[in-house]
Order: sequence, then structure tokens, then C-alpha cells
Amino acid sequence: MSYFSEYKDLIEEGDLALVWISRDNIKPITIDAKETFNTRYGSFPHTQMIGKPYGSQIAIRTKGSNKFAFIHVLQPTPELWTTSLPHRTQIVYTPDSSYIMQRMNCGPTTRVIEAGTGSGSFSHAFARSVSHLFSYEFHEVRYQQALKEFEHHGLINRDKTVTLTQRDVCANGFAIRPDDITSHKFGEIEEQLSINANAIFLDLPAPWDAIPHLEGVISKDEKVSLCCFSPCIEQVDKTIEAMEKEGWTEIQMVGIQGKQYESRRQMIRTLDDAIERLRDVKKRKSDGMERRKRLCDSVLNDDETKATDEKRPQTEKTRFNPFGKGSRVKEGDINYKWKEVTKVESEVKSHTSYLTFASKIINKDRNERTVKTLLEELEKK
Amino acid sequence: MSYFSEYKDLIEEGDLALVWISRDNIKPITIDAKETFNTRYGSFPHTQMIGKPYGSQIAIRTKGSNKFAFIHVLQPTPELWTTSLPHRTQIVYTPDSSYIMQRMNCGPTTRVIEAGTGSGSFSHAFARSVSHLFSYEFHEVRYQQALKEFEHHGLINRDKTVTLTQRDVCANGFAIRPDDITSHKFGEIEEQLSINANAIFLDLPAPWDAIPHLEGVISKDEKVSLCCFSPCIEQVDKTIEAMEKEGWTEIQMVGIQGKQYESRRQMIRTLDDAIERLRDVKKRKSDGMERRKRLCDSVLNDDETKATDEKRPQTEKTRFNPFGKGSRVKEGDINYKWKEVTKVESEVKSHTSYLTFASKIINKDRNERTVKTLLEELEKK
Amino acid sequence: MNPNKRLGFNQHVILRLPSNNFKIVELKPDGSISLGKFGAFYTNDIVGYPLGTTFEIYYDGSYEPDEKNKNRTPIGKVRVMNTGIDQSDLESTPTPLPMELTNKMSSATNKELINIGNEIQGMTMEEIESLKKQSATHAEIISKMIESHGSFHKKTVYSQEKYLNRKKQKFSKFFTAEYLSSSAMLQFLLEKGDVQRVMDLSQESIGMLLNLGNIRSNGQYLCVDETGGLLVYAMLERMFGGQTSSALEDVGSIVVIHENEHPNLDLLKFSNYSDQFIKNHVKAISLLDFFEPPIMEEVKQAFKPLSKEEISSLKSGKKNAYYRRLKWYNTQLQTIELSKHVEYDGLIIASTLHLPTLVRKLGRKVHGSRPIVCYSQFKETLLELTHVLYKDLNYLAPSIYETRCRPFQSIRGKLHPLMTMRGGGGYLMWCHRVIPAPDPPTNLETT
Amino acid sequence: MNPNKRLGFNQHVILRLPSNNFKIVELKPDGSISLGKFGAFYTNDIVGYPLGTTFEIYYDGSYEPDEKNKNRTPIGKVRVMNTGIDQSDLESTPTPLPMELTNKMSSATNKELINIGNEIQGMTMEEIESLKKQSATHAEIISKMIESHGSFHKKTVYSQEKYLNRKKQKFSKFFTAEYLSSSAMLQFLLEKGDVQRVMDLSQESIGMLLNLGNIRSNGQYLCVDETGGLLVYAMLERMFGGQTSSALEDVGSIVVIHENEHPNLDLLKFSNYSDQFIKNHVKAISLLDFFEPPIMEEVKQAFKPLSKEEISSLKSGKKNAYYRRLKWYNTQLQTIELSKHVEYDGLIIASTLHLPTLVRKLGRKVHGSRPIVCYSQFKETLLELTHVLYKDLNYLAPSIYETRCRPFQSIRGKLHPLMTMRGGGGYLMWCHRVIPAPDPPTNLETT
Repeated sequence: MSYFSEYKDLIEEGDLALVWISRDNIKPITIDAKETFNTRYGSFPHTQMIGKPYGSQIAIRTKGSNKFAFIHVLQPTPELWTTSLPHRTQIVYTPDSSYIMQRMNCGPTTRVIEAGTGSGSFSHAFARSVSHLFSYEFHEVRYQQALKEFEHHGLINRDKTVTLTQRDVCANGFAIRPDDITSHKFGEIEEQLSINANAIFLDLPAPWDAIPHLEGVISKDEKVSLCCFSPCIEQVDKTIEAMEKEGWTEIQMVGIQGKQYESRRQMIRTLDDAIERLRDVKKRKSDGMERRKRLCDSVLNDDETKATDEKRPQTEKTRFNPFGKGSRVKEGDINYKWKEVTKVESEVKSHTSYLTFASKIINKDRNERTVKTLLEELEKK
Repeated sequence: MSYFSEYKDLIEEGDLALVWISRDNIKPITIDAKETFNTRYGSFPHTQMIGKPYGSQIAIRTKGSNKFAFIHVLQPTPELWTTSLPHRTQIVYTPDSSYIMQRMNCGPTTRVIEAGTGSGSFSHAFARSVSHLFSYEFHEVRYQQALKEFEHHGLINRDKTVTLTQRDVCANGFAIRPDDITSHKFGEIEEQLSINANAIFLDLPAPWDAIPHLEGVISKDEKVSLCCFSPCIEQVDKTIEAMEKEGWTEIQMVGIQGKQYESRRQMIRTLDDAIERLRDVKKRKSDGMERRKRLCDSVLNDDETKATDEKRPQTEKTRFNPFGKGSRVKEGDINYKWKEVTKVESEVKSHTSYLTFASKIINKDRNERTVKTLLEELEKK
Repeated sequence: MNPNKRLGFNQHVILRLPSNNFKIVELKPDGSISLGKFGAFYTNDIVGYPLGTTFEIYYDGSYEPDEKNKNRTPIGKVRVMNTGIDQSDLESTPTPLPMELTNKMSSATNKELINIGNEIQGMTMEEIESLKKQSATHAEIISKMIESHGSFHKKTVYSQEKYLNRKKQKFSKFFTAEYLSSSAMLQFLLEKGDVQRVMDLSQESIGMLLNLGNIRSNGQYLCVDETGGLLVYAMLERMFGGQTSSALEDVGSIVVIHENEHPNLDLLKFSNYSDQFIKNHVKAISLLDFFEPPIMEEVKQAFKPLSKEEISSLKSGKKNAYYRRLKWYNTQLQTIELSKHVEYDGLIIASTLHLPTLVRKLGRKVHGSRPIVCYSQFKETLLELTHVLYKDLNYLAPSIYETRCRPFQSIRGKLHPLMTMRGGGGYLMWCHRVIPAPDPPTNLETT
Repeated sequence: MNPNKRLGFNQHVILRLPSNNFKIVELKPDGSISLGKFGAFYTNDIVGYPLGTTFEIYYDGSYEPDEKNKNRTPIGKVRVMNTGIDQSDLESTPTPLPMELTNKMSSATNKELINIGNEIQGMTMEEIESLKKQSATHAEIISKMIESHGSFHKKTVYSQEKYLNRKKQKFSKFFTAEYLSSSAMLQFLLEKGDVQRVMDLSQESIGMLLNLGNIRSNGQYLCVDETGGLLVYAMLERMFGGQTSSALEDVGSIVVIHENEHPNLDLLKFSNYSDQFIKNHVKAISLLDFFEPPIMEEVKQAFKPLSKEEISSLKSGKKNAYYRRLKWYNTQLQTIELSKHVEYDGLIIASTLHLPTLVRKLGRKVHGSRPIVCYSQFKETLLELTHVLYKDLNYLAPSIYETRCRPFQSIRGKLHPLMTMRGGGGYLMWCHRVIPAPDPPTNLETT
């Protein structure tokens, strides 16, 4: 079993693990008793992790101070992997990938074609759930990187769930033969890999060039689902054109919008407090005001000597400061009242790509022989 | 002043007023002491409204019962009018119209071209703020309806803010001459209406046919803004093509998404209460359980006579019912605890149209003479 | 015949009708299914075709009207319909439409459009009825109607589409027999107006919940499901696929915690899983039993299993009583096991109970590094939850997620998002269960 | 020369730079304005052109470098640039780009793309500098660079755009001098990162607030503005247009209620309205003075205006003191008037104070049938507000609104929503002030 498909209890030597430093900083490591994981706050020797259950927080005292630094050691999942990923290309994020999988009804009977592999983020999510994933990448370097990564993650050798092939599917289709560059190990008499996909995901600049090649590699006796992932609307138009031409039906395009919210607090500042504060300020100034008024009056009354004699009173500092103005108030400070609020990320992913779905049943014939048998059985009862 | 441009204090005979029955049911009426406004709950004679300030709630006892029925009498605003509107066509809703007005910086110096008039909803919003609105409608019946409505609302005769013209602007452009079907009253020697628009809003199926006609009617010595309102993306493409061809710049398309939320309450159901309730149910059943157990045991112990003699105990009704299960609990019932939540409308307007903006400065020459004067003045100082 | 691929007997499937309504039916042998104004057909006639096939119901005049019950929909014959471009997105959900209807003319202006409700229809009802009697397909009828409709070409594209759609719904007799997935079941319930019953869930929220929850076929998941079993069904599908033989090795399972005496998983009855399969993979425990499980000593005191010899020596009446007690005994043991000794691989909640207490109490039973996903119709309840979890060192980085799918009218040349769509769809809280470290000793300075 | 149409002296305008950053400047006569790496220019050179004109800064070699301050940007000449298709939406805000740069080649695949950060650039820095010295325009430089860039044609459309954009920002020296609208001011502040200062406002929320508030030139509006004057500026623009002569008849006005001693309307200093104009149309009162206004008797007791004769007989020192007191006196009278005797035509709030009390206390001063619009960064605070208002018969149908603008990359053939955009934008509460009816008498049954 791979690091992704097995639920592990304890952190062990050789494991692929994810170190959670912060929400935006998750790093994959391979557990090695001789290694140390370094962060800017301090170093975490792997020996401190080994033998602890996954999910354990590891604490150290920070360098040169008496504070603590923490990390969490997690077992990888496709979703966590997506956030820790070295981006080789644009990646398919969870709101899109999860919708696609649910809509194409991915499960242990699904055989998926994915082209291209890209950064392999979606491949991991597919591999978790489906019977088999045939992933195609036309770029040589990206293919090699993905192959190494999938092997390391156990998707190819241990789980045997993924077949990775280097191929320009737009030009050369999807069929996999012994002389192809592929992760599949061909048997002696095996002439062509049986693909029989019932779900296809095309993340290609020109999916319309790949669609005509699908006929030979998709399952013939069931409904097959297709999803094309394209950023521009004009690509969608050409994709729909190709789908229609190739006999795909139930064509529908959608866009997915995912958002993430932070939970925050906003200070409750009552009107009464605000008015009381102004009253306080006014009172503080009233001596000065009084003085100026008397000065004014005395000028008007020719009583100048008296006016100039008066001393300028000390101005008191504001006493009533209910909202902590002028000081740095930490959000949630217990000396103030707070209201819980949600705040969307300051920058949202407003668009990833359009998803164009379609379906096809190649052979709509009835399974006459089986039906006859079934009906005969019914007769007997 | 029109019913839309004057802030009125009291409801008076002859006023155009809006009767608010419910959020989705707002009806325009003309105040007439001889009239009565009828609803399914009862009748409201206008005499009960006259002399009261706008915003007054009018209460009557409902027919045949001793309950009250209420309406509110409001002064019309473009936004309220939009919700009360007799739809002659698809209308431009407030999220779109308000964004367009803000982005085109509409104010008392703006001269607007609007084509087509449609249901006149946006016309009212424009008329409130701008120097002048030139609105074009090609459909004869709709033109007549709009003309009647705008006159009735005082936009044409009293405020003199709106000029309404029947015209297929795609075919015949925007210039208005004495023999046109228009609300403008031409003077003796007036040969053509001076339009000089600096903001244009095109809500047409084929704005690209209208764009080439704009050159002659827009302001020449300032930056002019254009907005096209089209439901389909292919229309946007053709619109951008026409804009580019006609020398419009700063082209940008956007979509506006408006949402409305209801404020609701959800019952707070604590875990402790749920467990306590189960405990209560269990206790209630325990007698029965005990009995069945004894029955069972006695069967096993051959003590059958004893078992059958036992009486079936009365099953008590649940006593602890913290969430009011089985009864109709009204949202906000003070016998329960509630959490305030927001709920978006069950059906949202997910798309109205794409808005394609552009701008143009026809004459980019410097105002050399004025600048010279200004500079000479500077020299003198 | 693979029941995940082809229509089989005694299977629940979902039928999509021309009105874009749905109907869940069971394909009983020798039975018939009535679709009201869209006709009726014999179950036996569609069995054996692939799931997803669209059938047209036609009447060749050979049927005898039911004299006893004239209101009964006459049962017609079926033939496979070849679907072309579909009209799926005419402000609604997918339905295939025959190719003949898809070549719409476009008109540049809407000059002729003023009130599309009163358009003149060129054909009389008699003509239509006569056409029907000639066994014309609905497509033919509609084509004829368009030909005879005077102002059709002058309508806007929109009103043409509306018109076609209305006519299509009125005269078409076809249906698509689809696999009853959790998504299809959800759509069925939403169309029916059961929004509250499924807590305002959306397909995209279910999908995201399954992925964030890292649902796999080999996990043991703790679950609170107030959607009547829809959530559990979605998890089962993801774990095991569709209609699965109960022979599957005993791997993954879902432990459903419920607040009533019995769990409400009613929707599972449409799921095509066998009772045995569900029994093997779905275990239900009440909140009370989960948090206050039976005491082992008391259970063992109350009942002692007998040896095989002892059982076989029991009389028949006694034997039955013994087996009832044995069942109780095993349930008690299972409850103790599931509430005490299991560290779960995930906690999946869709509940209206007060979440801060519920999640933290159930969260204790979750293994470190495993995800907790909590669905709620309202963001406000998740907001309160995240603030509470944030302060608890057992939970890592709770966040609130929203996902919304925006469907488009997907007709070339007329692409745009649907003008209206369902609001709602709910929100998800996602975090991971973690194990706080004790304060490290001061002398353990690493270099 | 109309200051709303053309660039004039002593006017604040906003400059859009090639980096899509903004700069607010005042066009001081005989002054110069430096745009850092984008060059510098003399104010006098751009005055008289229409607002919205794009200028290119060029250097013909005739300028003398500043020997005293070598870091000072040399001041160049300007010429009007003819802008073509614009690149506005390359994941950013509008900037015009010269026509020469817009004919992008497209490549069907991204085979060659692996790390766009390290692309080989065909020209050396020396060649580029030499080109610059030959007074080539930035467009020419970039064209040359594209020619000499080996793999440019093999890049994806995306990476081509990114590349062009980066190069454009590096070598272009042009700017657009725009009218400083409230929307532009907002955009300037957001780009600067002052999101909190303007309460996370968006252009679309301002626009909707103005429309829902029914803002017109003849209204008297009550306003709480915690956005530093941006909201008041947007209202003034809607009411009076841009830079307006103060000769305007004394119609509409805005009464700004503030919680500190003095209102914070700092942003109005960029507004091009004269001090007198602002004084005439914007009146500020503190919360304390508004709710606890001075008592007329006390004010009249404290000061008695003198007749003209009496004033003219005062000595100079006394006269000044008298006028100071008179000003105080008039302010007190105005405060009494505005807090007591006015029924306002609208209540417009953007405040972080606790809204349920604030809105209800200020709402009492609003005329029946007039709208109340309340902006908040957070929906949760408006939720609390609507629940309180809903129970109060003085407010009709409070609801929460959200509006979001989704900008597209608006290049033909490559249309799509921008990949990322700003979150936030806040929410609005809208309701109308109404006057509850007394219970009608029982005998007033209407027939």
C-alpha cells in the first residue's frame, strides 16, 4: 500500500510525511532518523517524530530563546499534497477536482483517463478512489518528474492504480503499446494495454484534437463521462463543437467558484461608549473653554488686566478610552467585547477553468441473450 | 418637479405613490380621494392616506374579522419602481444599473444615451442623477407605453430630463431631427437636437450595429464612456470587435453578481439536551425492556406460566422534549434558544448580462489658446 | 450483466422526463411504469439496455384502451432514441432533445416580441390530435407546429428557446433511465422541493466533503447524517462503487451516530445495496449509547453465550429467545467496541445539533492526522465552531469553505451562465485532528 | 476650460502608470512630477489636454543631467500616445498599451513551457541600453526583444502575455492622467493596501449604496463615514458632479456625524471642491452634539449678537473676539437646527460602531419613506442589525445585499474571468423609514 492509500498509525522510518508549519507552508519529508527538519524557528530531528502517532505536534525550544516552536507531522492526503505541491504547471484545485469526481461518479469501478498529468495533483485524488488511472503527459521533463513522484508515493508499484505514459494525445491518441514510454510493464504476449475508460478528464490547451481519439479506448457497453478543463470561453466553444461532431451528448459547461473564509473578531463598540468618550473629552476641554470664554468676555468688557492674569490650566489626558484608541489592541483581547465575523481571503481564485461535461454510450444495443435468460428464469418462477 | 425628483412630505391628491403590500408586491397608485385600494385582506380608501406623511403605515380591520391589515404608502424611487415594474422586457436590475452609473461616473454633468428604453427601469435611475437622458426605443408599442409612463412620472414635461425617441438605432443611428417620432419639442429654427453624450448605455441584441453610429452624437472634447449589456458571450466578442474597429479603448468586460440575504434564526440544539432526551426515551422503555427480558429468561428457564401472566406496562409519553419535536415551533419562539443566520434567496439571479465597457476621446488636441492664456497669467504673477 | 452498467430487474433507477422532472422507480419484472402525460411502458422492455439510455414511448395503435379505467395512461412500446445536441441548459437540468429540434433559427432583433405568452399558433388542436393519431413522433409534431407558426422566425433566440421548450414538454414522450447516483438522488430531492430534508446540500458540497474527508474504501468513519442517508449513500458510493455484491471483503465502514432511537437512513432503500451489505458496512449507534456505552460487566452478567452443544439442545421456542438475546448481546459488544476502542479515520458531520460541543466530543474519537469535515447550511454556525476549535489544540487550522457550481447555457453561439440558479448549497468546515505535544524539557535544546 | 473635461492647473488628478499602480498628483503651475523609473515631466506640458489622455515620456538627448542630484529622475518631454487594444485585464487593472504590442502570436501547445522564469532573452543589456540611447520608444525596444527572443513563439499564450506585461512594465514610460473620481480614489487606496481604511469597500458597493440611498442633488442626508471621506466624496460627486463652482444654489447637503472631536474627511482634500463649497454642503456634528445638542436658552444667554452699529463701534481687538464668539454662536445654532428640526432624506452609514443602537437612534431623524442604507465589511454585523430593525415598526423590510463585480480578461479569443480577484467588498443593509399606524378604531370598518 502507498503512503496515500494506507491509514497509518505511527510515524515510521522511510515514511513520506507532510510537515505542517503553517497554513501556507506544508513540506513533504521522508522520515530518516539521520535527518533534521529545519525551519527558521528551529530544527526538528526526525528522531523526535519516529514512533509518535501521525498528527502529533512536535515541540522544540526555539534557538537562543525560551519560547517554543511547533510543527505537526501529518500523513499525506491528496488534498494536503495539493497545497504542498511543487507547481510544475497550473494545478487543479480541490473545488474543481472534487466536483468533477462527484459528477463523474468516481469510485472503485471507475477507469479514468487523465491528460495531461501536469503537477500530478488531480492524479493523486483520482488514484485514491478509482479502479485505475491512465495518466498522459506529453512533456518529457514533466513526465519524468511525475513518474519519479508517483513511484516514490507508491501509486505505480505498490498500489498499481496508476499507469503513466508520455504521449502527445492530441497527435497520437491514447492507445498504449509495448514500445511506448510508459510506466506499464508489458507481459510477453501483451500487444496493447486494455484501457476501457469510463471517465475522461482532459486538461489540454486543445482538447478538441484529443476527443476524436477517444473512441478506441473508452468502454463500449456503458455510459462514459467526459470532462474538459479550459480557461478560455473560446476553447469551450471549440470543445463543444468537437463533442457534438464526435457524438457526445448531454453537453453542459459549468464554472466552479470555491472560497475560503477566515474566522475573525470585530470589536463591539457601543454608541453609549462613543458618546461617553466624547463627553469625557468635552469635560477635559471645558476648563480651557471656560478660560477662553472669560478671556473673550473680559476683552469685550475692557477688563484686560484680569484676563491676562489667568493661568492656562493643565489639560488632562483622556480618561475614558473604551475602544483602546491609540494603543495596539490584539484581536480577541478579553478587555473588550467582540463579535465573531467571517472574512473571505483578500485574494480569491475567481476563475480556474471552465468545465465542459459530456457523455456517450457507444453501443446502445440491448444485451438480448442475458435478457432472454432473465425472462426465462422469471417464467419458471 | 416629478414624483421622482422631489422629496415630498405629505401624501396629496394626484400624487403617484407606491403601496407596499409585501416585499414582492408593490403597486403604483395615483392618489384620488374617490378611489380605494383593494387587497385580498381588505380595502384601503385613499382618503385614509391623504394628508399623512409619506412612509405612513395605513391600518384597517380586515373584512369580517377583528384582525388588522396593513400597507405602507411610499414615495416612488427608481429602485422601488424597479421592483414594482410592469415588465415590458427583461429589466436592468439595481446591482447592474448602480455599478454602471458609478463606473461611468454619472452625475449632474453627464449626458446619457440609452438604447433601448425597454421597461424604463434604468431610465428612471439615470434620470434621477444626470443632466440629460436620451432614450431610444425601436418597438412602437413599447415606445408609446414608455412615453406615457415617463410623462405621467414627470420625467419629460416637468423635469425635462428625458428625451424619448422611437428609433432603430442599429439601422438609423442616434441623431434626432424634427420629423422624428420623439418627445422633444423642436423649436422653429432647430434643425437637429444637440446630444453631445458623454455616457452611452446599449442594451441591444446587436450593439455592434449601433456603435458605428455613435461618432456623431458623442461629446468630442472629453472622455466618453460606453457600456454594452449583452447576455451571451458571443455578443461580447462581436461587441469588442466593433469597439476596437471604431477606436474605442480601455475595453473591459465584467459580470455583476448581486445577492440578497434573508435574516433567519436556527434553533440551538445542544448535545446535552439530545442525550438527555435519549435517556428519557430509554427510561420510558426500560419497563418494557425489563418485562421482555424477564419473559425471555422465563422461557429459557421453562417458567412459562409466570411470564405470560405479567401485564404489559403503560408506555409513558416522552417527557423531555427540548427541541419541540412533533409540534410546530415558530422560528424565534422564545421557549427555545436561537442563532441568527443568513440565508440567500432560494433562487438567485446568477446572470443578467455581461457588461462591456470602453472609452474614447475623439479630439485629443490640446486647448492651446486657453493654455496660452493661463500660462501668460502665470507669468504676470 | 453488470448492474452498474445496464438496466436490470429489481433495480432502482432514476428517470429523467421531458419536463426535466425526475422519478425514482424500481424495475419490477413484468411490471409497468406510468409517467403520466409522458406515457407508460413495460419494465421488461427496457431491461438489458445500458444505463443512461433515452427511450421514446410510441403508440402504434395496436393497444387496447383500458375500459375499466379510462384515466389510466395506456402502455406504449419503447424504442431507443438517438439524442443529439442537448438543450440541457435552458434554464434547467439536462434532458436530451432529438437532433431535429436543435437547428434553431436566430433573429437579430426582438422587434416582434412583446408578449410571448399570446403567440398565435398556426395549428389547431384538431390538426395536432390528428397528427398524433398518425403516430407522428413528438419531434415531427413540433416541427410541423414551427412551420405553421407565423411569427416564429421573428422571435428572439430566447423566446424561440422558451417556445420550443414549452412545446417539447407538452408533446414529447421520452425518458432517460439513469443510474441512481447520490448526485441524482440529491437532484431528485431538490426538484421535489425537499431542500430542508437534505440540509440545502449541493452536489459540489458533497463532492468537496468526500475529498476533504479523504474518503476511501478502507477507512472507518464516524458520521452524523441528518440528510436521511444521502450523505451515507454518497460515502458508500465513493468507498464501494454502485450496487456491489456483499461478497466484498470486510474493509471500510461507516459508524452513524444518531440522536433518535433509530437512525434515519431512509434514502438507502433506493440505493441498490443489499441489506446484508449495508449491515456489514453501516453501523448505527445513538448518541447516548456512544457516549454512555453499556458496561461490559453488566452485559456479560445479563447474558452468557452458550456452546454449540448447549444451543442445539434447546427447544425451538427457547432457541428463538436465545438468538434474540444473543443478537442484543452482540449489539452491546459492538457498541462498546465502536464507542471505546476505535480511533476513527475521519469524522463527517451534517447535523443541526450545536456543533461546538458535538464536534469536540466526537473529535476525541478521531485518530491523529485524520480529517474532520462538517457540513452546515449556514456559515454562521460554522463560524462559531471554528472559533471554538481554533482555541483547542486538538484541531489543526479549522477553516470554512464554500463551493458553488455555476451552470451555463451550453449552446454554441449562445453561451452564458443560466439566468437563475438555486441559491444555497451550504458550507464546509475542514480541519485535522492532531495530538498536542507536552511542553518539551528545557534541556532538550537541539543544535 | 471645463475642469471636468480637461487637465487644468491646481487640479488633483490620478495618474495610471505602466505598472498599473496609481499616483495622485496636484498639477501645480511650473511644477514637475516624477514617476520614478517611468520618468518625469513638467506639469505645464500636459495642461489643456482632455482628462483621460495617455502621454508618453521621451528623452531626445537634449536634457542636462542634474549634477547635484544624480538620483533625480531626469525630466523628459511628453507626447500624446495613441492607445489601441488594451491589455487592461491581464490579471490586473486597465492600462492602455500601444497597438504595436497587441498582435500576439498564439501557440497551440505548451510543450516548450517548463519554467517561464528563466527564459533566455536574446538581447544583452548593452544592446537594450544602446537602443534606449537611440531614443527608441519602449514599444520598439520590446518588439526587438521579442524578435530576438528565441522561444517566444513556442510559449503559451499565457506566458507570452506574462512576458509582454513584465517587459512592458520594465521599459515603458507612459502614463494616463485621469479624472480623480471616487471610484479612482478607492482603487488608488486599495492598490496601496489601505483596505481597512476604506472598510473593504468596493466600487460596486459604493454604486449600489448611492442608488439604494436614492442620493440626489436636492436631499439632506445624514451620514456616518468611517472611510476617511471617500463615502462623502462619492455622495458629493453624485449630487453635484466633479469640481463645481461654489456658486451653486444652496440645495442638497450632507450632515456628517462623527465619533471623535473632529470628523475625519481627509480624502476630501484631493476632491477639487473648494473649501467654501465643502463648507456649504458638508456639515459635521459629533455624536455627542447631535444627541445632546446645546440648549437654546443657554446659548442665547452666553452670547447676544450685536447690531451692525454696535459692531462697528467695537475696537479692533474686541471685534476679533466678537467674531470668534459669533462663529461659535452660529455653530451652536446650526447644531441645534440639524439635530432637532430636520427630517432627513436618507441615512447613509459606513461605520464600525455597534449598528443596532446607532441606526435606530439616527433613524429617528429620518423622514418617512426615505431609505436607510448601511454598509458593513461583515455580513454578521448586518445580520444582527436586521434582526433588531425587523422587530421595530419604524423600519420596513430590512434586507442584506451583496454585489460583486467579476472582471474578465477581455481579449478576443482569450475571454475568461480574471484568475484571481480581490475578495471582500462588504455588504449593504437597505430598508425604508416608515411611520407605524395607531390601531384603527373598531368602528372604522370599510366596505
